[in-house]
Amino acid sequence: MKLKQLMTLSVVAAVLGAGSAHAEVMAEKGKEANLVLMPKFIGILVFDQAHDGAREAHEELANPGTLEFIGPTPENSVAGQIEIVTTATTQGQDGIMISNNSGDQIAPAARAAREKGLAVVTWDSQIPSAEGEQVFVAQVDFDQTGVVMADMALSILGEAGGDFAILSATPDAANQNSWIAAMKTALEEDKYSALNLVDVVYGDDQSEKSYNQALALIDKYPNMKLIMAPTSVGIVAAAKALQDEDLCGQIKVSGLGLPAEMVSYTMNGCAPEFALWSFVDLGYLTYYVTYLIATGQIEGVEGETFSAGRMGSYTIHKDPTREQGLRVLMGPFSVYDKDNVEAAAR
Amino acid sequence: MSSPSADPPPGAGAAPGAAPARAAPVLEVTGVSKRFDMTQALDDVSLSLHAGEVHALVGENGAGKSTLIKILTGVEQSDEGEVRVEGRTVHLANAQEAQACGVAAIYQEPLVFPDLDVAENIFITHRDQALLVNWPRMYAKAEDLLASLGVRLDVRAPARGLTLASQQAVEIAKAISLEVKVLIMDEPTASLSDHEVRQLFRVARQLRDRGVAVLFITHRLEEVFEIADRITVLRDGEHISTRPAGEVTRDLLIRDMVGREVDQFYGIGGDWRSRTIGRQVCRVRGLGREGVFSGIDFDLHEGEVLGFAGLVGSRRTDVALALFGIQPADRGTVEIDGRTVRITSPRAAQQLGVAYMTEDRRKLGLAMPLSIAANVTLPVLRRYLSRLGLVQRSREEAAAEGFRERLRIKAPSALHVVGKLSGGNQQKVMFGKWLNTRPRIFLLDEPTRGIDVGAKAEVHAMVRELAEEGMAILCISSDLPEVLAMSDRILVMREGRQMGILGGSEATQEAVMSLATGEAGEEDPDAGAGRAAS
Amino acid sequence: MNLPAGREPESESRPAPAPEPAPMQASRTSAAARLTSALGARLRSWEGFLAALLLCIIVMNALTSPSFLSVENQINLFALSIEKVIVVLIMTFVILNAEIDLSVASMMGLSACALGWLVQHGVPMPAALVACLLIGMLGGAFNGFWITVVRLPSLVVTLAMLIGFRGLARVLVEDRSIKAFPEWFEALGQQPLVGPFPLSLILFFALLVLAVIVLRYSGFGRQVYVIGINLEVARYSGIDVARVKMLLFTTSGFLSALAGVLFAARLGTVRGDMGLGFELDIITIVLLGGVSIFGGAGSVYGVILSILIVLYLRNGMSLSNITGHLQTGVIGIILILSAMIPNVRGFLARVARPGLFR
Amino acid sequence: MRLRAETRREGVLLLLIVLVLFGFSLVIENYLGARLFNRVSASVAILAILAIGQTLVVLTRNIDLSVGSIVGFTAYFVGQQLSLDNDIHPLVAVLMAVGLGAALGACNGVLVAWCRVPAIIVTLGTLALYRTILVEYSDAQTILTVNLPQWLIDLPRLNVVSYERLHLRAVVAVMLAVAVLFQLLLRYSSFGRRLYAIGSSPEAAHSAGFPTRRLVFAAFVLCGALAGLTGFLFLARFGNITVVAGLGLELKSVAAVVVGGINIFGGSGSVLGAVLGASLIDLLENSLIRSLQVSEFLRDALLGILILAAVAIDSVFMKRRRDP
Repeated sequence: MKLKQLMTLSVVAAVLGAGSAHAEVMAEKGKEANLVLMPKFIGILVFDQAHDGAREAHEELANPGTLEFIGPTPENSVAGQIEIVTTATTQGQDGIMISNNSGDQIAPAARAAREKGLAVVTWDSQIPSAEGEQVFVAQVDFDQTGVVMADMALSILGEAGGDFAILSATPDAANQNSWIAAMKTALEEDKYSALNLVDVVYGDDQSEKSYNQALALIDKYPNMKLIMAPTSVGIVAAAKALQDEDLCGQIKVSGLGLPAEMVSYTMNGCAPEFALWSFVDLGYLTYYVTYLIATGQIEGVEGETFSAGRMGSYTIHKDPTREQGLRVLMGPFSVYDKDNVEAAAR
Repeated sequence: MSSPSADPPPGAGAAPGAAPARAAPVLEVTGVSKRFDMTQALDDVSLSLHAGEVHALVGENGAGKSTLIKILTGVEQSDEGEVRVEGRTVHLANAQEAQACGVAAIYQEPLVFPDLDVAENIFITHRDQALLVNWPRMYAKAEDLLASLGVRLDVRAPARGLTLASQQAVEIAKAISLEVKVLIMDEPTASLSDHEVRQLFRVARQLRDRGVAVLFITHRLEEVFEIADRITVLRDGEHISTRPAGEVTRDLLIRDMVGREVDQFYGIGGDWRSRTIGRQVCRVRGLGREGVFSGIDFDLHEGEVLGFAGLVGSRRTDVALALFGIQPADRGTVEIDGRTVRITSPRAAQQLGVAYMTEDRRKLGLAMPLSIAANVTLPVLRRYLSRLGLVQRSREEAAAEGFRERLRIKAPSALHVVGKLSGGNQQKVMFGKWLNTRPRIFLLDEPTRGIDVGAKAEVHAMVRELAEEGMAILCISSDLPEVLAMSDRILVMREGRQMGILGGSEATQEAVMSLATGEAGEEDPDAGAGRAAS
Repeated sequence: MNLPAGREPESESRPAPAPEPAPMQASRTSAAARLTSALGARLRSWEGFLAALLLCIIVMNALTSPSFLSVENQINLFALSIEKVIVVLIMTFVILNAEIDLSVASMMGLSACALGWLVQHGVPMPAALVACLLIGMLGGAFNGFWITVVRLPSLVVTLAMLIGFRGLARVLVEDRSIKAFPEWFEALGQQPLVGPFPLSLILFFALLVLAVIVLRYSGFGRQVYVIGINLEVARYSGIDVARVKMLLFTTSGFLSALAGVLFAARLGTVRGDMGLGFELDIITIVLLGGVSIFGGAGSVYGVILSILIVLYLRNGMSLSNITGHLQTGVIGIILILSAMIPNVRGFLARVARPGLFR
Repeated sequence: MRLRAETRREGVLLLLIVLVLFGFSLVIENYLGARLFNRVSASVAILAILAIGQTLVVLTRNIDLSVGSIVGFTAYFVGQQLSLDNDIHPLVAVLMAVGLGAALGACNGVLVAWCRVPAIIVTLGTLALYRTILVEYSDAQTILTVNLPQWLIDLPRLNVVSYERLHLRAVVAVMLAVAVLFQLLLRYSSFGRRLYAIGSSPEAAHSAGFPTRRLVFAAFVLCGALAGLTGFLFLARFGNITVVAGLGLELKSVAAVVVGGINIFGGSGSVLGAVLGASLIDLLENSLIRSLQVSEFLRDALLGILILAAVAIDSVFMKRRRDP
């Protein structure tokens, strides 16, 4: 994906004070590790892109083992994720990559998997308590996401500001919840004082529900100027709802979305600005981390540095956005508007 | 309920028992056989129906009447033989084809569509019905049709809630509108009041006069003589005889039906009433239920059989249901052994020693897929439970085995499934089921309905035996000779009210019928109460 | 672990079926195989069919996945569906009684959410547990009231409460999730209690044994059957039909609430949509077990076999990396086929021997 | 008599709708207005068509729990075809949806009518089965709005008539047309009357020699076809179609039918009732979600009580009618 990056947000998480006790690990190819990549649920484009990235890494590393892409169906996401983790444990897989949609409900199963020696890496969406999880591959810095969203809101609404609402995914989506929390924190700054968050609603990452929730927001808050949807499903649904209601002139949509899905709404002004990162890269990086841990090349402890193929060098840090847990920070953010979205959509 | 009699049929003169038309039969059945697994339901049966005759088809249960009707209406197909309509051989593959050939049937319990209105019930089966319904025209036609039958019904009312007789009227109207050539009436009078039977007969004759061939099936021989021009008897799936009604006597008919002379048709000797009747067990005063029945007064003694007579719709069954607690009474008192009791549920009734044997085995009486044993112990299951609430199978079986022998239930064992028994044996299982509750007051509702002559006699003997043992029996029956023969006294009801209690020599068919039809009694509503106290 | 599975050869080796097929219904009874010898034949053949099917699945699973037979997997596969199979037990009673309870899964969600809500609002855990089970009983009794007193069809009443109980759960938790349980409670849901068995599994087996005894050998079980066969016959025999039904629906609510509590313990967190759609799985298992949707026919052994079939099938497919929907689809097909085979047979029997009841 | 009972039920429903409108107008500012009508009518269109299909099946004493899956499947399939070829004629697309729905309904119909499996079992099975086929067929991909032809994207905005800000959307007009068509069909065609007859008394229908199997089959096919049409509208409205599209609509359609006074055991009810039932449910949902005072989460709890109340009232009517 060739993205014209307008804004590259602080990604460089600095050189660690802890010093480089660990030398950079170069991945040794061809070791066998059977890995499972689990999305929040199936049927979402961004997760398919992550799968593409993971496959790329899988071939690059010449892993003779298998890579399974298994996800639950949306209506059965929580129980389904738990079942898949449990089954992977039973099957004796070597590692599992989890985009967690179950809050802490998945922790017991993840813990059991770790006890059986599986590498448990989360990506996209972490386990909030970090229980059972070794490393979280964060697409971007979650605190930064809040700032990015606030910035986009400000840029769309202008200095005058106004009311806006958030249309999220499922109430238990750890990543979205972190972003919303981060955004609320960011909004406390004077700079954003004109922005007024009126409500947070959940569309469960389902088109129909998101669409209806967007309509409800429109009716409920006549003064609302913006719907912020930090989910690729919600943002499209909200944009379509506004377009169907001929309200694009009064209410805008922003958030996190895929250029391919959003291009028409950006071009017609419904969604002037939105952001995202590369899910292909996220899948690629996640695979590297998991492969290295599963094959014993790294342990998955703080301070380890490794090389992730084409993406370069990464270090495992403490996750500053959670009380506990480690993370590998990917980045960067890309913000799209009508100047660059068409190119990105291709 | 018409007046039966051992004398030559009084109705025979009323019905023009003329010889059937000479023309070719409108419907002819030759050499029809039908086999179900092990039973030969029909064996080489032939029958012809002529336009403008009422042809009675009689026979005991299991004689093959129902099977023959099913073949004629296309519900079943015969194994052998052929059916000709107006000389043309037809293959009746389904009900619709039979209808197309001009054959229709009405049943004891007509199959109407309860949610559809009267007019629609008449016209919905029409094959040639236009693609679209013209409601106003349909209503007008329905009104005309019913008027021509002399029936007054709201054609826009849903069929739900119509009386059986009205439902039959709807069915007949349907048949007329279809211009049927052959109308089969399968026991249409079984549940009708006398007045309704008259009405039905009038319509049947009307149909005959219009040139319809009517095949009339009934259990009531007196009706046969009243309405039929010719009579065909089936027995054990075989054709026994077909004779003009004028040439048949009652005894001859019975002999044809059962294959032997039945001296004591009601199986009851004269001497048994000489026994002594014991002390009073039950005293009922002013019993009533809002909108259903009222003012029922009677006493019941050990060893006594109290008959309950009345036309259908006289609410006799409702009185029994009140005494059994299914539909509790809301006024009046019941005393059992001198203590006033309130019976609000069947369980309460059972504990007071009251048992009620229903008239409808299939729907209300027996759990057909279960065994004899399970049915016999059902009301008193508690007796067969261990302390942990588990069923003690061996005790249950022993009890059922006892009843099987005592009641001469024809079944290989007490574990036999009830649904596979014959009607008479099922009736006996019902007896066993309720005797097992050791009742002191036994309410029998039509104990001989739908069972054959032989089984009837056995049931009568059983009732007599129970009375002799000291049980108090209340017996509802629409079979007047049966009630007269079995009862010590007879309580007659009409339209939910007690018309009187007849005892000893007062109890004649004429007396009962005049009370039941309201020809007497009207001026003297207290007659019942006065007699009950005696 | 193979305890229930071990039972199945036994049911196969019962006396040979009586030569005469039971003609009366498409029924696989019964309260008493011994009581109904002819129906027993059908019963045996049906259970035999299920047992054969189960055997095939076990063999296939064992061949395709080495970990299938491991104790750990066996326990896991039960634990992952334990909430459903507990409710299957009572649903068997309800359907045999010619009723249906669609509200079970919503009640599960409600009791779990109520537990979370109560604990979050400072109610001590034991009191909250008792309250949840009470809510279950009350909810079940509420269903029972409309069904036995107002005499509405249970299909409609429980459909309404399927929506209603779920609505209450959402009122309590809205669209958040609550994680507020003490550690011991989560451990109870997630850790083995005795040997390798977690509490929920032990409870399930205890309830299973109880269900078998009650249904097959107790007077109450007989009443449940008779009401299912013919409610009027039961009423006219002095059986307190309303009481039996009330008891069944109350128990159904109670067990659903219990399942909800176990669910909460297993997950450690509650949300409004817990157990969404479980009712269909539960009913499917019961029907696959050969219980007639019209009541009065079916055996608890068939249901046990059906539980194993569904769990093993799902587990085997999971182990082969076949996910959710394909599993559900296969079970859907089996459900239709299983209902079809005996019906076609029953239909043929009806054609051959009409009017047995007339 | 019968007419009056049905009309009475419809009257009660209308009254309830008015009460709901009145109640919420007190609580919510600017509640009554063009926007409410536009919003509710557009969302009712989808549910009402489905409820009409469900009505046909329920009238015959059956039930179709697979409609949600049929909606999802047709929405996905037609969406996919349109994504691949944007030039497919709109009419062809609609026919495709209706035809596919009818085919899926026909599978249900065959199993119910000829294999004699109870409808609740069949459709419980196909509910799962059709969804599975969808997941397998789609490989869990999603239909994206961007790939759909412009006419489809514009369809939800298309107005037939507009009066100031009050719009009669094309989809609503379609729903109304379907409702009128089927109301007439059920009331005046002998086919429709026979559906009532079958549900009213299957035994009587059989002995009257109705082709009951073909009629039940036809009811399922029509129900499937209407579910297919719903799928098409669903596609137009939501644009993004995932493998769970239409999930849960089966229960909602049954709820609409029950609230609309169609006897769940067949034989009585009307299309108008089903449409009113669907309207009431959607109105309630839309209103609650907008109200700041009343929690939107009360929605389902209220709906449950509404269904109970509707049925209880109905059964009281029925009992009255039975007693002479």
